[in-house]
Amino acid sequence: MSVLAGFYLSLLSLSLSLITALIFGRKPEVVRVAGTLFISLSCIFLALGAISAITGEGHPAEFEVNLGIFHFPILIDGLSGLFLLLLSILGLTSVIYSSAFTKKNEPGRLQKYYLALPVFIAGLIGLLTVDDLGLGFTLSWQLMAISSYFLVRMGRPDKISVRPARVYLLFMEADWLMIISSAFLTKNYQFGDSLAVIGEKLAHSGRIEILIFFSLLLAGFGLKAGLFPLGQFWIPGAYSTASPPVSALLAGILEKTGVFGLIRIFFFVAKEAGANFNPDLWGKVLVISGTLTLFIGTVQAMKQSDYLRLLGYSSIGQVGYIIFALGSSLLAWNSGSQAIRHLAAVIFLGALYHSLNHGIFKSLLFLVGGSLLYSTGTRDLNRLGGLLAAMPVTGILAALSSYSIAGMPASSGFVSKWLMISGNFLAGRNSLLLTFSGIVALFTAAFTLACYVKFFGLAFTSVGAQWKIKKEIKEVPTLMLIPKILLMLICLSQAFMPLVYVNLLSKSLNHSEDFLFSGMFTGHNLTNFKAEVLSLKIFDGRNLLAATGPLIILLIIVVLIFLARWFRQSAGSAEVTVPVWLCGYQDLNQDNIYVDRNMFSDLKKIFWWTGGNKVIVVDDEGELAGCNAGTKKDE
Amino acid sequence: MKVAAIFINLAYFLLLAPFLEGVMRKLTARIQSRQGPPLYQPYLDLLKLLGKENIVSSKNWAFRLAPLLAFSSMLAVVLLVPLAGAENLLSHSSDLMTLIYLLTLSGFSILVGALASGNPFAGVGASREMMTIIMLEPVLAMTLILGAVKSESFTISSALSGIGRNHGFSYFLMLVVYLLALQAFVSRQPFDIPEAEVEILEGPYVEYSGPNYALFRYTLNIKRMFYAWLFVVSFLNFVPSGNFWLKLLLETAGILILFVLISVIGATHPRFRIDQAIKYYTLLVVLSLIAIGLGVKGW
Amino acid sequence: MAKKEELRELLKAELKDDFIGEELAGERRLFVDVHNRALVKTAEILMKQGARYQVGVGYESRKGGRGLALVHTFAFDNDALIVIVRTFAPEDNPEFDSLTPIIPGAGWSERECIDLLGFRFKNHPGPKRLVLSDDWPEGIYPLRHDVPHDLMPPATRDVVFRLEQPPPGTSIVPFGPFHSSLHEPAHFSVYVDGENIKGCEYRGFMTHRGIEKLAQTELTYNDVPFVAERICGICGSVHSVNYAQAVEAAAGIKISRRAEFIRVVMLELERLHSHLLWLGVAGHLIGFDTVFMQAWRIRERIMWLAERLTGNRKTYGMVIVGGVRRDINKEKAEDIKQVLKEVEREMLSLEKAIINDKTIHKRTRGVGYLSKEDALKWNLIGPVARARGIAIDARKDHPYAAYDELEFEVPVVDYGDVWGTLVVRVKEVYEAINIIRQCLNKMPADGPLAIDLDAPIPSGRQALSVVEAPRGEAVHYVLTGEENKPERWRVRAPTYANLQAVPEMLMNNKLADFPIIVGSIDPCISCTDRVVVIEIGLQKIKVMRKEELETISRKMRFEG
Amino acid sequence: MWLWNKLKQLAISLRAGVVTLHYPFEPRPAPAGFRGQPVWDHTKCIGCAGCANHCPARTIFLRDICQEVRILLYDSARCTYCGRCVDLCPEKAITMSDKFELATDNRQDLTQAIELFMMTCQRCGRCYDLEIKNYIDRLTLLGYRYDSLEVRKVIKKSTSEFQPEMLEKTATYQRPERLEK
Repeated sequence: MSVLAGFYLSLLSLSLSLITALIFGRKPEVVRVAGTLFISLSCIFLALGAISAITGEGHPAEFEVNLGIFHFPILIDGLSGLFLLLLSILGLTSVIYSSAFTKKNEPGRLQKYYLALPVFIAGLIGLLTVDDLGLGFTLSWQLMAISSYFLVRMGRPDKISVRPARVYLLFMEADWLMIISSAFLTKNYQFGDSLAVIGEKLAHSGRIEILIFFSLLLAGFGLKAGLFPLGQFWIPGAYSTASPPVSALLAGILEKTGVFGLIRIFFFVAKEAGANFNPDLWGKVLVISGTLTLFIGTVQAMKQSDYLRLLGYSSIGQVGYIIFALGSSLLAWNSGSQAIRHLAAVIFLGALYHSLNHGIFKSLLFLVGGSLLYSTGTRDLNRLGGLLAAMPVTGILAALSSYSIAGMPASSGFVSKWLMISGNFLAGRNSLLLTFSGIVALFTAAFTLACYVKFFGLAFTSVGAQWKIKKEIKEVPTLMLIPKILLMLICLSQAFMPLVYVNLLSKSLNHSEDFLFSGMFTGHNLTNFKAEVLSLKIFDGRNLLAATGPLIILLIIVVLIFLARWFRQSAGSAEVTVPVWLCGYQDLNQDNIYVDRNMFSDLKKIFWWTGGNKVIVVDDEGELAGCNAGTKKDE
Repeated sequence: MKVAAIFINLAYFLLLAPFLEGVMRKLTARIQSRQGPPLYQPYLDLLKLLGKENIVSSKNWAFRLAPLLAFSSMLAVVLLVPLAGAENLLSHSSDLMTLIYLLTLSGFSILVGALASGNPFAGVGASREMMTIIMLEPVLAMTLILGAVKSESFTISSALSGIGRNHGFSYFLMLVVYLLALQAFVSRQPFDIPEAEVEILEGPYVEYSGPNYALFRYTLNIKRMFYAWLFVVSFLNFVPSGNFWLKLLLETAGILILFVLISVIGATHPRFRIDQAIKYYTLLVVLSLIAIGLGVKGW
Repeated sequence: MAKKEELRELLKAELKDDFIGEELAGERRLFVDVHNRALVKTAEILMKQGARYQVGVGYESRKGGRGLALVHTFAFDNDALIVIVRTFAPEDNPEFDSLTPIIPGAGWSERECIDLLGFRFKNHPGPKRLVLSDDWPEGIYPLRHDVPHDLMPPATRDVVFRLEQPPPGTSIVPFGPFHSSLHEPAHFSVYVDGENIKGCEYRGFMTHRGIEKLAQTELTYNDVPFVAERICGICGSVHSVNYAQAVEAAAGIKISRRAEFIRVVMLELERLHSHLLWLGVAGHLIGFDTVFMQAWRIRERIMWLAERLTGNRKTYGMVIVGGVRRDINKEKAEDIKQVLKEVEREMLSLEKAIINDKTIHKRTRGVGYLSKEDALKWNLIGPVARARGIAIDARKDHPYAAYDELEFEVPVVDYGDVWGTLVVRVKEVYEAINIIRQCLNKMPADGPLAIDLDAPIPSGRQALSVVEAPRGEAVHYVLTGEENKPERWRVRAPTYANLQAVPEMLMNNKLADFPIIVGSIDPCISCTDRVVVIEIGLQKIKVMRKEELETISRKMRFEG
Repeated sequence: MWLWNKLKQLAISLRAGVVTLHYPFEPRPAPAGFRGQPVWDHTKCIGCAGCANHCPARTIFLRDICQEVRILLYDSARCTYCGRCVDLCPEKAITMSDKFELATDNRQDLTQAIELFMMTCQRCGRCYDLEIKNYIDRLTLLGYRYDSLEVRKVIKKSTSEFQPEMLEKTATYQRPERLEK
């Protein structure tokens, strides 16, 4: 299927779903089934189109849309294809998940939900395809912003979600203003100029104008991606109040459109801007802001008790990794040496890989969070524990996705972080900034681990839910499991078949024109130098064993686990089950279990300055539970 | 040879690690004016634990998987390292990142097991263990990265030999930092805070017994030996590579000397509190950052 | 003795009709009987005069028709005087006014009376069960005369003690009864917020052995010292000496001076080894096992010395009513001097090595802080009080045995924390060595070890004796009875007073400091509990096999 | 400063050397005057029951099992080793041995039983009974004010708790041997 066919068919399906939702508002079943079908269909079409864009059947689809007097350029190249593919996967899983998740919604809310969702997806498609900073951009941005405002606002039946939704809309609109104004401040800007044209015009602008242009866009797209301190304003509130399938989309792809924008600006427009663009300065800015974001976002995530907020803060941190890698690849690119330029490409690849990975596992985590919410009705980690028995499938999925996002070896997070961080270290061995930021990134990996040990450990393995949740906890319906399993499979494939994805990424970049690193990603170019610099030869397509590096580590661990299992059973000791031992007087109960707010208390105190100390848990029962996680001094 | 090296690695660490604990216990006993258990006591302890009932207080699989994962990831670490400078078949499928993350994985599985047990003491221990990992991982990482920076390579063997390449300021600073952090790496006094027997009853391991606990003990023994070995090969790497067995012998001697140091320090210090320890670790992190900075500048 | 007269006149004038009577006693004691309704007033008067509350004792009088009696004792430490206030209530309505609102330290004594005698207290802030086990049936009061000493109510399973709810935002970490920082069974339900302690509830008396009941029903006057010695594993002599002094005071017996000196030697040897033991335990509790081993190595010399002097390492069995059982002759005195010399030398070098150790300061300074005012409020005693600037020591304030003839210092510091208690105890070690040397020099060369008790001890007499144990002042109250045995014998171990203030000391400290803070009062839980029921003649001893033990330990706790 | 302190600590430790014993293999004899397990000499015992009546832990039992045989049973499982019996014995028939390693898996090892042949009273035909013929009169008890007979009747007698099953034959069972001529 050609790119355009997919594009149009998917938009058509979206409008069909919109229309059914409008007409059959009184019949919730029809709305839900039709909405799910049409949106899924649209996602499938979109995926097909995106794949052809990546594989570059023909050339990038570049054309103009005419709406009477208004017209705007559309560009669907490999890069957009990549993000569109991510969008289609997440859209598909979210919408299937929603069909079960929204069962409890009353008809009116359901109709609104299915009205807003296709518009939101259409807006996102627009954002990833329009190639200007004028009308097309405004149109898709507003579609996205307003529909997602409603989606966030509909996250909860009560009034609590109104404020975060308004904050969200406010920031989106401010963001829009920033981005639009950046274009207007460009010299000789004509309404409707495509990005390439803007870039060329920048090449003839003054330094101040360029500075303003890039700063505004960095702030604009950074806000959307969640750059520190901008992301903190809206992300936690919006993600924790929107319904989790929507949060999955917000974290999985809406944030990535910010990343997409940054890549477009700093790696495409910048090339057009030529000598006027200072990669050293902007690389440093990106590295510093990315490092700050990844550190602070993750530390803040560690302090949260509301697991949806935790996921929200943590996605700020993960986007920080991507931005840090983008910056560091710019810097490496700028260093001049050919070998280090190759490393720049590797780091860039890592950033893209991490975007994909993060999109997948963060959506998965949000869907897991949604399942928790669905089954237990609470967002408070202090009240959960021991759900592994009640929700085994969700538990395993949570374990694997936590494992992935923490970047443990032989997981998708490991591959992308490995690409980014080791590339960064090798490229930056002579640069203090790169080395230190790499160290911070490694350091933060431990914080990420802490977040997710806490999330998985306290929600699924520990004890507590049996006393603190009044209703019976059951595994979620199959329709909510299927999308999660689908995402998990993708996540696993990302971990164990990095070669496939690296090829996919290289292809998509090869089919993007006007790219700063263009030419670096041809297979031949990459394989040649890899073996010398990087030990883990995941690029080496000729060597099948080497192509599956993480798989070897997995294999080692699995073999050793069997060895350990043999060792454990070598003496044939019997297993005896006893209750938990509490020094002999008390039995385990709701008062003496170790709950979330106690975790890492001293560390929280040390890192009080990173903010996010106010632990807010808005529970479904409406109560507002809040306490301070880490203040400087004990009162 | 490359295949045989895998088994040599495995055998070296598996066989020697409990003995080193025996050395440590004997030395500690001597400092405390006691007879102390015989050197082979840790082997007997492991055998005894293996034969005991496996008491399980939690029904979920995370509790049972944790000791296996901790043990296997620690073994994976020692499989990947170049013992006595000899790389093995598996060394090539990994690099420093893998090593660091595998070490973290071992700690991570202890945490998961601790949280799975549902015991509040294990909870306190897990929380402390995680804080220690967060603060100490960078120190270890930076030691290795110093090697990577100096050798301009990210492979394990070149990074390890790279640290001692030129004995500049960065080398000495990092050496001091590593020694200061060593007690914490091997979790002995004053930094055995996550396990603190008197307050939280061995913390994360409180619900583990029998074979499960044997696995954790073994993991801990190997971990201690690994950190001592790491110090010997990366900082005391004066012997030019020659005979494999001679080199192995020298490394073993180095490890033994380091264990004497660990025992002496461990026996002459009270346990710190976690808040005090975190401040101390922060200092170490800052110092090692400086060392890295010096290393990057080529000093 | 002006103070005694002054107080008597004051009480007479203030209480008027409510002042029922007084009892003749030695010059350092004032026994008064007051009317039930005037109890709080009396306490207020005495507290205003600068008294320190010691202990409350309840008993059922066997004859005389006065029903149930409640005794409160107040010490005037500066005037070497102890005032014992007794009041009565009829058997059918044993209601008293509670002193706890004005004296928090009285809380436990009163709760004990509720448990053991069925008293009721008006205005008691927390009249929860204290001494009796959770499944002890309501309405059976063990210290009443109609309850046999070997009564064993059937165990029930589903009765649990209502522990308090933790304050919001905190969760409970349960410490004990079996916890490695507690060497004896007791339960602390510690409320933590992260690693910070935000409060604690104590549930103890798990080793209540019913020793007092035993002494009142089964044993004769001279059997009791051997049981009293086993109240505590560390300061056994303190209790036997204390008991013997109380009985001697009640009977009006004066023992030989030589016996008194020998008692002092044994008491000080006990203090010496107790403080060294504490130093070791403190080292262990902060994870410094080398201090533990070295302190105990030094202590071992004293244990061996005690073995040579008395025939046993710990339970000396030296004391009987009327004197002591074994002599300290020239040879043994030389032995003692030799050992003391070595211990002093070793102690000096140990002190030098640890007193400036920054790592130890880190774990002890500012930990478990309690101000002097709080310490006074809670009536803290012993090294715990002396570390908070309160100079009390029963050896100086209420001299007994041969202490009036001995010169010694009472070390007082005002750190107010765990470190303070360490310093005080280390200094006391040297003082103890000094005292023993003086004893050996000043001891009369001859005199009977023990005197014959010819006449029966008259019944109905009260006596109160105090002895400064290593942990603080131990109080024994004896009411003599018929049939060659005491009618009421009440033991107030030092830990009983200090333990009540532990929740206050724990407040806002770190969880990691819990062991050392509890350890800083040198808790002697069995002393406090006074109490494994000695089942005389119960021959049904069964060899427990592993399965049975497991069944008991697991099923009893968890399946119920 | 820190190092100096640590060195001092090490010096103390090392100067002391190893002080713990290689215990079970290297016995440590008890000093003179040690109060170990009491031992009865049945040749001296007159069956007066002074020890039984004044044992604080009530671990000594006496019972007449027939006209002429009286049994003394000592149960060291509950003994507190106070040595009160040794003090009181008028015939010095009890001594405190230096035996302190008493752990056993057989409860019988902890008991001592003595069978005593008692004289029959020429007048009443019963063997000497402590309730009637008071051998305690012969005791010279320092610090002990012995009870009047009336008082002692009130005190619960440990002898009433005696159980014949405890009299199984053991290695420690002592009975008078026929005097060799």
